[in-house]
Amino acid sequence: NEVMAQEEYRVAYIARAQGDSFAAWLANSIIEESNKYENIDLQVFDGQGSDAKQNSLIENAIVNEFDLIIIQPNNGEAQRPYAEKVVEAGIDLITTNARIDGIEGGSSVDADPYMQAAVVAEMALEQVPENANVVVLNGPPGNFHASERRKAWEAEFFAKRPDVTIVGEQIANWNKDEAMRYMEDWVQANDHIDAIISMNDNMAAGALEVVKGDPEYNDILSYGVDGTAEAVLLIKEGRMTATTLQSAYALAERILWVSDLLVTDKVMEIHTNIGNPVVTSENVEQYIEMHEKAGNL
Amino acid sequence: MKDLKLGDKFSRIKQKYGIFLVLILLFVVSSLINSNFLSVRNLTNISRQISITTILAFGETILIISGLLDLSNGSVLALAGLLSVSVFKMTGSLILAFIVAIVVAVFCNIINGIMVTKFETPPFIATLAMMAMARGAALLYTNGQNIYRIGDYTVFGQGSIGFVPTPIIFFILIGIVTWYILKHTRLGRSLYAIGGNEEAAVASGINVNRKKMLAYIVNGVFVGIAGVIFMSRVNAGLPNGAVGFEFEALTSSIIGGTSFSGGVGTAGGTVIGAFIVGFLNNIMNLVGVNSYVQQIIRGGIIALAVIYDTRTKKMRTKSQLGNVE
Amino acid sequence: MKDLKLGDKFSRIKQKYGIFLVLILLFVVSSLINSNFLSVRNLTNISRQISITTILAFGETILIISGLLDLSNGSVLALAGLLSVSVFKMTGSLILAFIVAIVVAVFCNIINGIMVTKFETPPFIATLAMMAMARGAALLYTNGQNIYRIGDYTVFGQGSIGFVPTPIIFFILIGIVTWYILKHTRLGRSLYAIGGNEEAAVASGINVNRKKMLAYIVNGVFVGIAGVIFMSRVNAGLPNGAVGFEFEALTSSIIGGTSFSGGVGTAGGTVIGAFIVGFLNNIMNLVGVNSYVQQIIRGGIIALAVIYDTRTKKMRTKSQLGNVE
Amino acid sequence: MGKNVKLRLENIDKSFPGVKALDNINFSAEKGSVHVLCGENGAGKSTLMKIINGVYHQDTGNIYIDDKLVEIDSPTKAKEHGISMIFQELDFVPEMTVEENFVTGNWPTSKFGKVNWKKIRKQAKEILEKEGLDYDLDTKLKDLSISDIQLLEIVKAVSYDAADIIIMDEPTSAISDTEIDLLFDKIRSLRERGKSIIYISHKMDEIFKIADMITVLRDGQLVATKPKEELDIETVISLMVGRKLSENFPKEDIEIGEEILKVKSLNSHRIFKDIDFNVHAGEIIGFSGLVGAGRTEVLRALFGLDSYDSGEIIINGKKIDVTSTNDSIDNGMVMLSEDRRRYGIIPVRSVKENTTLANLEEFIYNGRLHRQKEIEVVEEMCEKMNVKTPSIDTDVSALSGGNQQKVVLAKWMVNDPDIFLLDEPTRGIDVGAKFEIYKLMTALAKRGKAILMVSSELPELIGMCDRIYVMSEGKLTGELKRKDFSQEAIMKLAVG
Ligand SMILES: Nc1ncnc2c1ncn2[C@@H]1O[C@H](COP(=O)(O)OP(=O)(O)OP(=O)(O)O)[C@@H](O)[C@H]1O
Ligand SMILES: Nc1ncnc2c1ncn2[C@@H]1O[C@H](COP(=O)(O)OP(=O)(O)OP(=O)(O)O)[C@@H](O)[C@H]1O
Ligand SMILES: [Mg+2]
Ligand SMILES: [Mg+2]
Repeated sequence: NEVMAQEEYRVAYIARAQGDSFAAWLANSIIEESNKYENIDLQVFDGQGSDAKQNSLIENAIVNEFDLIIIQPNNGEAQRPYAEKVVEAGIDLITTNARIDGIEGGSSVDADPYMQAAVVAEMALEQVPENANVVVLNGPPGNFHASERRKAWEAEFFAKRPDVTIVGEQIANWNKDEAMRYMEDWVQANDHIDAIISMNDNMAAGALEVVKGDPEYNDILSYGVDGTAEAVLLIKEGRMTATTLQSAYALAERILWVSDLLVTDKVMEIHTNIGNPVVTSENVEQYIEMHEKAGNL
Repeated sequence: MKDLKLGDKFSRIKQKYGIFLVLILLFVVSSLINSNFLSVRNLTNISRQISITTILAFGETILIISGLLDLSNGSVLALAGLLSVSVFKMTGSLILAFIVAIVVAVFCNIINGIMVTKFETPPFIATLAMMAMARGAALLYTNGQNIYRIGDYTVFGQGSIGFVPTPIIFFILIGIVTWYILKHTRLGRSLYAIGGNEEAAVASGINVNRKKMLAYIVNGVFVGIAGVIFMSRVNAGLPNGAVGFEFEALTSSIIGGTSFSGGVGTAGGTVIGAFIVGFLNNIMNLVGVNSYVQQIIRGGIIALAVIYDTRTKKMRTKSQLGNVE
Repeated sequence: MKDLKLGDKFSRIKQKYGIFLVLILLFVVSSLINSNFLSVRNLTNISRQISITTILAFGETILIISGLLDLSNGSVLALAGLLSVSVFKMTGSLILAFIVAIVVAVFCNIINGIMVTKFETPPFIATLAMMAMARGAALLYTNGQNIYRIGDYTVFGQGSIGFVPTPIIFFILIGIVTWYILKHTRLGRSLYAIGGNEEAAVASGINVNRKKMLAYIVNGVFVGIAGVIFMSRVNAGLPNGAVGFEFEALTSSIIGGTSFSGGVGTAGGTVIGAFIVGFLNNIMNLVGVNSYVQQIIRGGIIALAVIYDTRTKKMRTKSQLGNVE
Repeated sequence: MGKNVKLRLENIDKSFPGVKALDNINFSAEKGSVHVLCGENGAGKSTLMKIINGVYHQDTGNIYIDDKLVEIDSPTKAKEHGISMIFQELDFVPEMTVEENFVTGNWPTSKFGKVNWKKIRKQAKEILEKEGLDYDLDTKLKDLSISDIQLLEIVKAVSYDAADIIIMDEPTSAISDTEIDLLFDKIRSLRERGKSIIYISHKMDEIFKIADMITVLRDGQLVATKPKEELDIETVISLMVGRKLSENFPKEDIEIGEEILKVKSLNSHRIFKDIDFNVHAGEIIGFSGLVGAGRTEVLRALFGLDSYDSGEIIINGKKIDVTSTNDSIDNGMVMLSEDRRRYGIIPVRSVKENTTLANLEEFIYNGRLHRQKEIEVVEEMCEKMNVKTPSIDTDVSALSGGNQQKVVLAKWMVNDPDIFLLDEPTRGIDVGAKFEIYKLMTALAKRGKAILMVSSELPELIGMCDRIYVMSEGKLTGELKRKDFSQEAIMKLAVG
């Protein structure tokens, strides 16, 4: 059958949680990117932020004999045995955002969460004033990205700046509204807060929302990760200090590129990282453009 | 009853206002623990923080009194708020946006009502189904993405009239409406009767299905308003916002004395329940209690508050009995 | 009643097994839609996937029948499982680890039981408090971190006996235990009576508080076992695992015909409810339905299933009437 | 039919699962008259009334009011047609106060729809004053006894002026003669005002005191409708049960044995005071008194449903502490409550499960329920008590009121205790079955059981008891031996 010369490969993308805005963005980007590959037929599954659910989905995908399974793990170690089963079943595997290390025969594409936070932490090292009061907003407990980013801040910033006091640290579960609630209380409890250190942009934006228009907090510093449309705008307005772009587009592009290589048997195993560009007021315009092009703004 | 001694008097107060005394105690202790607690700013802050879930709790109270329930309010809030934001971005009309939120939330609640009355689905299942459907619809509408740059839409949640922030104004207004409905209208009294004994209510000539439907519609109006305030407060359209709010609303309502067996509950009690949770969260944050420890303490204190309330209520029944002669 | 026609016979079957027919329908439709559905491997997969929440649902069924409730099962599962994993890592003993999980979960449920019986806290509040406390304790224990490299602990959830995965074996065993308790023991009968009319149960000499306590203890055993399987299946000790499982367990139980008004429900119904949800999720994933649309469909079908069940039950009342002469 | 007919039912049919409750009923109620409906338990009386009141809908047949065809599909509709009803299974909202109960479903409101609490209070006060009742307006119904509630329901029904058709389904099942006389005065005045009253009762003498017309139902069919004058008690009974029935109490002389229960100066915080009495094996003891005298309260305290402040309870010579129902049941003492809805039945469970509930251990072998034995015992018991039910697996809630009462009685028979505390045991039970129950009591006494019966029906007490204690306002005011029994003597002590 000459017309169908090219074989169609079935690819399963098992997302961490479609309700989480970054994960949704990544899934959307991957779908879009896959449309450029005629030999790839991509299906997206939603892990709903639950390890148990995600593991079930991986099992299902194996049973259904996909040619390639891409896992965006909710929690790397929890998915490890299931990822291993993928390889055992002779199915190609990519782990991404974040990779599960050390699976023989499995490939990976990642932006390193530790590095994402480390690059902004390094900036903060210089910017945060002497004896500053800072507040810290964390992602969900047990979440790989949440804990890696927090580790980076610990090692790259807090360990080097013993003068800085953490006057409040809470878990806001990546959510803007939860972060607002904490920030409102911290503002009451403290004379001044010099910086908001947040493990993602949503929470940083929430905290900033609270001090919006308050002249006392005109100079408050704030750091996030993700480079969401909102964060980029805040940086442009001069209200947010910096964030690391975790570009879903870049990830998606790379993932599909690797996918194609794997399914067509051009390579057997590959590990690759995308960069961690920092967004600040100096380079913000290009990221605004990026988001506008994507229809996010 | 003639020679009421001071001790007696106090014990009567204690019995009548059990959970209210818990609130007062919490208030006093918090003031002592942290000097920032008692500032006008902080108290305003707390009121604003609890306003959205308490508005939901008012609806929940009305429903639970009637033997109903709403698990979908968080999701419907998100859907209604999101569509409202998006209509605002398209038209620029605040009024239209406000109306859209209410229409959407009422629509969802009419479906809840139809499932419960016409199809006799248990409210738990009916509203659980709506919870999934509304959330799915909200996420589908924006494909999981947030809507930003909502401009003047923020007046609903971030503005203030005089010194009073708008969310608090809505909170107070809806509280009064709830109190009025429950205490002073036929609808309210019918709902108590329905929740207290549905068959008896039917036998008294109350049109039970219509009243239940009305209860859901009122709830819908409240949820719609909460949706507007929520999106306005977070300055975005979040399809995934307000997850778990149904639990918080239920908790305020139940701590405030609303009973799942139906027929019991008040607007005032719900406010007290909401403030107990609000004070507790606030003081723990002011003091800087570790997140995990906070959860443990919160659980413990909520249980203690309700235990205390139940105990004093029991005492009340006993001492009233003594007056039968 | 003599000349029962075929149509009649069918309508009788339909009436008696309303929700079971929904399940069959779903099964048949799914098999037709997707050829992978009907494979042994896929069906095993589904059973394994629903095993944990169904084990919780069995406990929930026992409790709801008795007019009780457990919102804490997800959190207690996490705490019990976590401590079990950590004991295993310390001692290397699978048996000890298993026992620890059960002891911890039973302990938490004894506290639930004490709050509900001795302090007369509404089960909703008592177990909501426990939900917060157990989760807080689990997170505090590992400071929010996950425990990895759990070695042989995985046999509980990833192993299998013969062709049957261990989670399914536990699922079946606990199902049988639940059925037996409810159907064939004094405890079961008492629990139905307590849920059906607590005051009458008291007046019949049933030690209501003791039975309620026993119901919580049984629930505790189930939750403990679920905790072991969960951690083993996810290959880690997750203090933040199993969030929201209480809702899933409740859903299976209620779809299966357990009624919040108490006194009604069966183990078999719960299994059916669990499989309806399980099949639904599975077939939608097999077909590759968009996640958001899935939520909408799931909500809709759950509502329809229950509506259908209620309707046929009502028809039963009506058509049986016709046969009386 | 004459113009005087207010309500007319034509060819009414109604079925429930397993029973044809009503079969082609034609029935009418005239203005200014009292139409009494009688029949055995499960004959279909309540069902017929519930159809008139819109709680059930007839399968076929028509209802006419003032000769106009009407469709009554809900109690709301019924109310619009001027129908008000006192239900047999008193249906009330436990959390509601005495005051609000009077206006439930009918709250007076101001022009703006605001409930007028002042008016409610005033109305309630007036009603209670007029009837000479002194209930606290803020008491919740759940804190009242079932007889109090019955009184209040009666007051409510007759004070609701808009009603032209008033249905009373066994309104006197829990109240005593004094209150019944008051009720009859009310009914007569209503009759004079041209209202139609439909009245259901199992108390034969009562029926003949008040009836203008009498209709008898049997197994869902109408067997007779006649003016009172053309009937007498024997005829009505034989129409009801299909055979003649002697109206003698099956009292036998039984040798009185040891003292089984002794109660010494039992006190409960101002509810009852210094209660002293005893019961011997083979003895049937009666407790008499007016509504609210405290008889039920004494029984509840003995059984462990309420706590008492001081006093001694001695069973078989052993002093026992009753803190819960287990204590009394374990010591062989059980209580049948007057409030079967609240303390008697588990509505959503089957006749079988209800019957064996209090004595499950009897059916347990190796931790497992013995189904066959259970079924045998229950079927035998249902036969003995003449329980009318489609099957023993039917939910109790589907039985008629009287049959529910029999199931509750059966439960205690299965338990086989030494001491029976029976609070209004024949409440709502038809004449035929009543005598069966009396026979049963006699048989129990013969087996050396001690029976303590609270009853508001004096003939029953006089007919069945060996001794009668009379209570008034929480105190025992006297004890009568069988030879001294008379209505006058009892009433004298009862009013204090
Ligand atoms: N809701 C119901 N569901 C099923 N069967 C019912 C229901 N209500 C009544 N029945 C049946 O209908 C028949 C007539 O009952 P009904 O209550 O009218 O009797 P009744 O004459 O009022 O008896 P009683 O003197 O005991 O009150 C009985 O056999 C009863 O079991
Ligand atoms: N839980 C309660 N709270 C307040 N008052 C009560 C409660 N239970 C009973 N009473 C009151 O106690 C008094 C005694 O009632 P009880 O039921 O013992 O009377 P009784 O002699 O049995 O008459 P009957 O059974 O005919 O009502 C009544 O006035 C009743 O209203
Ligand atoms: Mg009846
Ligand atoms: Mg009494």
